[in-house]
Amino acid sequence: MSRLLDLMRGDPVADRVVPPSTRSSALTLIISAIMAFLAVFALALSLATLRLADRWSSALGESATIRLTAPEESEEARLSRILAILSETPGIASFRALTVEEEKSLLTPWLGEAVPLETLPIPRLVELLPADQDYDAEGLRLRLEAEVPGAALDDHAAWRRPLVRSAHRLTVLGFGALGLILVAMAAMVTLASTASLAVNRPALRVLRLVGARDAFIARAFVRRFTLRALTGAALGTLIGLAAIWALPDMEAAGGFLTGLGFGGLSWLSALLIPLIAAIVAFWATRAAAFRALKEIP
Amino acid sequence: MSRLLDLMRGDPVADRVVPPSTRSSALTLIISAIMAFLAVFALALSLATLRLADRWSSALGESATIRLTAPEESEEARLSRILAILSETPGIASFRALTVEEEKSLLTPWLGEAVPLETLPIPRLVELLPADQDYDAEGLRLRLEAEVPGAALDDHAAWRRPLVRSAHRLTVLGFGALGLILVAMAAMVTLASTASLAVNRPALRVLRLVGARDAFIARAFVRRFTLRALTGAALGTLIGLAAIWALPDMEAAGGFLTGLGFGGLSWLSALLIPLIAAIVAFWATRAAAFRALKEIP
Amino acid sequence: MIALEDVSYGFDGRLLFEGIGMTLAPGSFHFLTGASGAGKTTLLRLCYLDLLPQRGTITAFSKPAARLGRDGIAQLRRRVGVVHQDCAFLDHLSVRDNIALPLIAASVPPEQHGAAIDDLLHWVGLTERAAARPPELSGGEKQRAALARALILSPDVILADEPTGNLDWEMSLNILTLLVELNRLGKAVLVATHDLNLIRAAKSQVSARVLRLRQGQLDVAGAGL
Amino acid sequence: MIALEDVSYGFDGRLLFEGIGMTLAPGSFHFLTGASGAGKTTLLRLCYLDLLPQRGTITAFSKPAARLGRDGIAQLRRRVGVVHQDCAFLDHLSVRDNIALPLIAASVPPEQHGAAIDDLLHWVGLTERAAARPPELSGGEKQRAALARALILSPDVILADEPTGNLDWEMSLNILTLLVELNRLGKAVLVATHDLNLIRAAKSQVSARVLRLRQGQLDVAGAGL
Ligand SMILES: Nc1ncnc2c1ncn2[C@@H]1O[C@H](COP(=O)(O)OP(=O)(O)OP(=O)(O)O)[C@@H](O)[C@H]1O
Ligand SMILES: Nc1ncnc2c1ncn2[C@@H]1O[C@H](COP(=O)(O)OP(=O)(O)OP(=O)(O)O)[C@@H](O)[C@H]1O
Ligand SMILES: [Mg+2]
Ligand SMILES: [Mg+2]
Repeated sequence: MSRLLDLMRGDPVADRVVPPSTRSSALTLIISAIMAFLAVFALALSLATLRLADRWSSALGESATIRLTAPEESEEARLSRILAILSETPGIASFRALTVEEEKSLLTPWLGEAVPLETLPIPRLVELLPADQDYDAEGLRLRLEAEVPGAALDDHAAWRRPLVRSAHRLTVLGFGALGLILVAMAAMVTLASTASLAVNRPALRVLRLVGARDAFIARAFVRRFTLRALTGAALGTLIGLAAIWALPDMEAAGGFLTGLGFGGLSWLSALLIPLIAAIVAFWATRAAAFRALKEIP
Repeated sequence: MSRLLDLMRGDPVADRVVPPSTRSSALTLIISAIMAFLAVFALALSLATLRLADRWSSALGESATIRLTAPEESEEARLSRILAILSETPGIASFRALTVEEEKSLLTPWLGEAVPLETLPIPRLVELLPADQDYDAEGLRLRLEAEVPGAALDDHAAWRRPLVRSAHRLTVLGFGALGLILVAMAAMVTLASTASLAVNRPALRVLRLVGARDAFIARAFVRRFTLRALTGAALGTLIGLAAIWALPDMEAAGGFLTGLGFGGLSWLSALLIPLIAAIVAFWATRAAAFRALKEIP
Repeated sequence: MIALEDVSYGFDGRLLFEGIGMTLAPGSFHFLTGASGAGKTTLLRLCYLDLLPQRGTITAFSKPAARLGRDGIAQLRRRVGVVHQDCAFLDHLSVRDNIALPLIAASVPPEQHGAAIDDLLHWVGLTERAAARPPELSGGEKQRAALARALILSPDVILADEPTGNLDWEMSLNILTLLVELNRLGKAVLVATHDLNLIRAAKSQVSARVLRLRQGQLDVAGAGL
Repeated sequence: MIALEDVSYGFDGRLLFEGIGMTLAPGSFHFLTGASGAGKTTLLRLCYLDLLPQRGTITAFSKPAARLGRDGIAQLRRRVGVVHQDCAFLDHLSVRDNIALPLIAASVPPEQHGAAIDDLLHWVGLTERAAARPPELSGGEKQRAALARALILSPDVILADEPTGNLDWEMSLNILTLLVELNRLGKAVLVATHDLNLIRAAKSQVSARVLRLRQGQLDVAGAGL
């Protein structure tokens, strides 16, 4: 890093020995810009799906219900047995028996207000929330069936869980794409700067012939390319951020799907992109320059 | 296209006048390959979210329910009035009154088998499926309240619709990314071939000096670059397809989220990518070659 | 076959020569002299239409140069063999292929290349170096290869810019003899050189006119040379 | 200051010369002749360590060449001024900056460039063309610019490869006078040339040794020249 900063200061006289902006060094700038632009989008997408997954998992909840029906034994006794079993089951964050009022509000959408629930032999319900680590739903179901007659586990959150898992997987894909884009950027910047060095081989030869040391020549080239990659990537990142900022706000429209925008301060992470580009360009050009120079006596 | 095919045949003698594989023409190959690789992923992602959206919208359905409670008037009369209203409402694909058996199966999860539903004054339910164009749920609700006492619209699919909409929006984003990648590929292939032409300017000059006509020189260069872009993009596409094929099958694991793979014959669409790259390279190099030649007397 | 009439040319507004005339008739032999920077190379470039005159007209093979298109200029260059002062080659091709380049550019089938190239390689003494790449040639070898390339299409006009600058006296005389022989076949020859000895040697073999570029004018150097 | 001992060199297995020796002492003046392709340029490249000998040793300023690293070679080249036969320049810099290139490479502060460059530009007659880019120079102007660049660091050894190949006689004599003057200041000078007239002219000004490369050997040409 300190070497990088040192480089930025530069030496105006030594700099002039590098041919100005050949086509293939302009390529370094353009490639950095385009790839940075794509990287910003991939980053935004990844962060958005990450938030989506969080939101879904909290919004949908993951609760399950245990239903207690058919009064064979005293209801209260069986209820306390269920609660005892639950307290022994690992992976359950909390549980509680619903009150009659709560059950009534749950049923209202189906039955309407008119049905006198109090007079009905409606089953008691116990709601449980699994902890982060899922509990063994199948095991619990079997145990309840065996030990508490009339108790049935209704794992009605089961169908929602894959949804959250899907969102998480989308996030992984998004970050994977981001990684791919950064690797591709590194590869292309390396190639472009190597190509530019190859083009400038005659200039390298002239410099060697007049007694320039390798470090002197390399420094001038490395500086040029690092600056170019940094400028290009910064430009691409800025345009990318601006484009995302200018996108219609999906959050307001969508509700469920979070918008593509960066939440809060997460857009700061996009600033890493030009930095990565500069570091890649620095090392790639340095290695390429010394390699190219070694072939020149 | 015929011109493109003509080009592929080539002229082995004329071809030799183009300097072989300079670094920046190798760049054309690598850029095409990397961008094609990214394009395949973007295409796969877009197709996957498209299928996801389809699956969600069909799996979750979009049905709504109308509940008829409180026997003030004859139930049958009011039911037929509801059906009449529905048949007048635009945007509804189908609707029907549920039978008592169906209602019973809906309530079982809540009440268990033991409750004698036949003896209860449970409300009648009418299920309706909206057409593609959503119906005006709020308007329908108000009309029902006004005209059919005791009827209530329960638009319980409302919370699912944004989910489907989200998937659609993801698809749009995916195709947008694909477009961006293709445009970026075009830009970079153009720049790389222009750069390569600039590098080969001395060779162009020598050819002009010995009496070569512009068309002769351009053909040799265009052929070289078109083949290079085609080869690169084909390589990238193949590697991309192979990588997707090699990904663990998410469909089996995920259930809800469809895998990243191409469904059925849709992978054939990926074959368009090298074709687009070749066409872009052909025109870009042609234009660049004639532009470069115009500067050489 | 190439005629300049009242031609002026200059770079960046600095006029190099003004209102000069010159005719390269079939069978004529000209030397072009002048101090370094006088404009010899520039005059030659005008003759093969690498530059277009800023004033005056150039006629090439009875056609006004201004009316030749880019393809017309390409056609013209196949009838004018030029030895350039800086001998530019395609570095990725062998010396042999570089000499064959005008044939390739004129789409002559490869079967018909053979004999002419071998003869020329022998003439300029490069038979042994035919497989080398141009950057591996010595300065004098490059000049000889450039001469061979200029002659491969047996052009009607031969323009040579310092063709012996890097050659020893013996080799220079060989080249001169070759040029004189071609001139006897009716070709127009123009040699730009600063080597007065070469001009003197030529005078014993052929009736050459010596043109001198001085102060923007083209004079015929007297017998005093 | 540069000494070759029992040196052999050849490209691609074809030996150019075998077991030759040469010493460039301070104040010595050598001419190097030989037919085109004899190996003059190659011998010069060995002297400034652009090539390393396949056999034998080269000593530069009392240090064995084989033990100089890449930076050592760079240092050496600042003390050896070379006029290359092909005059390679940085095409994006002006003639003036190209002549200053050795100063820039040696990290001499720009404030100290001025006077030396102006003097040299005047000496080689390029004051007017100082702002031009190298591709805009005529052949002879390039050679003169290359000479100026070789002399800018006032080197101890001057190696010139055909420095007058594209120059007229008058200009050639000017250059020769400049080289003789530098030689009188104690610098070692080696000029590769095929121009026997130049060698004859030099003999009247300085006691030069004439070396001739022939059949892989380096002979001292007799007074017969
Ligand atoms: N492209 C150009 N742009 C600007 N000036 C140029 C260009 N080409 C040549 N000149 C200038 O025009 C003048 C004549 O150049 P030219 O090459 O014709 O000289 P010449 O007679 O061939 O000299 P020499 O014997 O040294 O080769 C020179 O001063 C040169 O610097
Ligand atoms: N890099 C190289 N690879 C292979 N052969 C080479 C290389 N450089 C030079 N040669 C060959 O070595 C021989 C000597 O070349 P050199 O340049 O030393 O000759 P020279 O004496 O300078 O000739 P001239 O007077 O024509 O400049 C030539 O035949 C040349 O073709
Ligand atoms: Mg000239
Ligand atoms: Mg030489």
